[in-house]
Amino acid sequence: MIGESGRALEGFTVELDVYSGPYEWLLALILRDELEIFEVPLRELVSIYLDSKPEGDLNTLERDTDFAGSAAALVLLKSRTLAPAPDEEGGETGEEPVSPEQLAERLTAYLKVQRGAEAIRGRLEANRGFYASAHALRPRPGRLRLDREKLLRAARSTFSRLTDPPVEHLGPITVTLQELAALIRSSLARGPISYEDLVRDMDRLNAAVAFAAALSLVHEGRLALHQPEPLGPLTLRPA
Amino acid sequence: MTGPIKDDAVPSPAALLEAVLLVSSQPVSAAALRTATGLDEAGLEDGLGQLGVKYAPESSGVVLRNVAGGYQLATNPACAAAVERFREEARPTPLSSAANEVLSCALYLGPLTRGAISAVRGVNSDAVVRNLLERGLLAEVGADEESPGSPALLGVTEEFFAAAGAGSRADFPPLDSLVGDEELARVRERLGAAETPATPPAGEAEGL
Amino acid sequence: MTGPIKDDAVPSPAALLEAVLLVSSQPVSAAALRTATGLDEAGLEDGLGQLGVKYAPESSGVVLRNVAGGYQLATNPACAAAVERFREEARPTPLSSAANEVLSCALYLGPLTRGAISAVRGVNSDAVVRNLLERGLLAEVGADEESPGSPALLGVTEEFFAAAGAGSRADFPPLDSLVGDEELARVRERLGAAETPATPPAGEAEGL
Repeated sequence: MIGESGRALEGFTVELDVYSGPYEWLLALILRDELEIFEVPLRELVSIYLDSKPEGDLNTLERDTDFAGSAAALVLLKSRTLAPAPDEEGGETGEEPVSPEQLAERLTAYLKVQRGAEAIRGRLEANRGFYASAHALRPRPGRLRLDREKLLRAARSTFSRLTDPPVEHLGPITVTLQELAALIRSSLARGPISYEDLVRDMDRLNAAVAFAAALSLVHEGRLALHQPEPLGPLTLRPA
Repeated sequence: MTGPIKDDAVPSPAALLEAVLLVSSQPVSAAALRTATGLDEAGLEDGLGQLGVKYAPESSGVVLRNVAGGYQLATNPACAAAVERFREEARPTPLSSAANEVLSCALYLGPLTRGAISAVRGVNSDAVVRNLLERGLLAEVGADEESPGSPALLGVTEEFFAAAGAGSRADFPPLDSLVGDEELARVRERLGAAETPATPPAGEAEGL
Repeated sequence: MTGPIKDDAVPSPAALLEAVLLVSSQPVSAAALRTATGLDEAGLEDGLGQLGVKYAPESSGVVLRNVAGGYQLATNPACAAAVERFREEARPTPLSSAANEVLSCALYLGPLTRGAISAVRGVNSDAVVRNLLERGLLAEVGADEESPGSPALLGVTEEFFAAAGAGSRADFPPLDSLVGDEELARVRERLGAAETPATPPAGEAEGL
């Protein structure tokens, strides 16, 4: 349900140990550093949201999407705060609270850098496909100087480098909650379907989003979930 | 095709220039071209003008580029598929948005340290920096002596300008032109920087 | 000079051929030219004929040669003086940290294949290897007959030792004085994995 203001989450209020009131205010307080992100239990927030959904409300997808977006942003914020980026001096980080002015300045600077990145991307894209001449002359024997110190430093860093963890499975989310909800609806038109079948060809992220979409449809009363035993097979049925 | 070359014939300015350009994989500055060929200013301009016609992108598989403060012969992107088949190499994958952001930091705010880049972006950028060093698009151009441990200062390279088909920094839009005043005002408003403590900023969720 | 290139324009046979010839320092056989460009016999002859005119020794600083069973672009000997001066003046570009890393792999773990170098470093190193081969610091010293396709084994050259002011391998500190046992074991593990053809060189995208 979307309020007159056009903000889908307008009516959503939360009750936490550290805060009680409108969810939007909570976000504002966190952003303005008036509430410590560490103190906000994100899991609890998600449960409150799911419990708050009005029974039989048919139009919650937009609200769900907004909530998922802001919750993801909170997770990101929290993880960034947990692993703070070193500041310019390389010294202590974020001791004093950041004023809205400072935050605005930082965001502005970042926004500009991001736009700059777009300009760079465009130029690099337009200039791919130029290959240089392979007829470059070899430097005269003896002209080339190799810095042995640099070589040994390179050896040390190469041989002691930790292997990066594999990240191939973290593909980008390529479908939206809405698209998956539509997919679930059309699959259900042919009768019950197991969750495993539904997500068989999806990567883990998409499978997770599909589950969120299914939960959303349950709340809308469009489908029922059937799971006879804990952790057992899960079947989606038209409601 | 490999007929006798008359040794007494003096090569034209264009011929001298293209011979030098063929044996360089990097762009060659006008000064270096003049030193090598012995041409004067007028001869250089004349020769480059002729090469511009001979290596025009409309008709030639090899084109003359003016990039990174110099001149370079390179393959025409229209022929890239044949080149890649010949080399049995895939076209280099485009850079991620993270990589473009790091380059943007170095181009517009640099030279700067890894730490400064991470601070601007709000995330640790070391892995991305390493990859860009690897690709030769970033280089360590000095050290920040003021900071403990004198961390390396990173800047974009000539190779970056060549890859972007740019002559210099001046070919990129100025940073301040990239974000409009209206947009900046909206950012400030959303963050409550304009001091409106009683009302929560509108559309906060979307702004996250 | 670097104006927009029309993507829909199909390059002429001559354009395709000269692009391929620009990126090969070695003569390219007619068969290889046809494979890369997709031209038929008639197209190849037509294109080479046109290039013979464009790169005629009477007028051009770059000439088309038909040598060693293949075709090659080369500088016109009439321009040799300019090319020599350029070579004298041009200072060799210093090696990148990536190049130093590849050389240290070849020095301490070599001879080894491109794939093994990429596996040890965690990034695809083909471009860096090509550059080092061109500079004469690396050379193909054999082939790994055990692996499918018998990939070339790469080792450092005499030129490398000369450039480093070293007489031989013995002039470099032993590997175990540079890194600990545990780290060495990990390197060996990565090397071992590289020899199993099922494992592609890890981390092409590396952080990007």
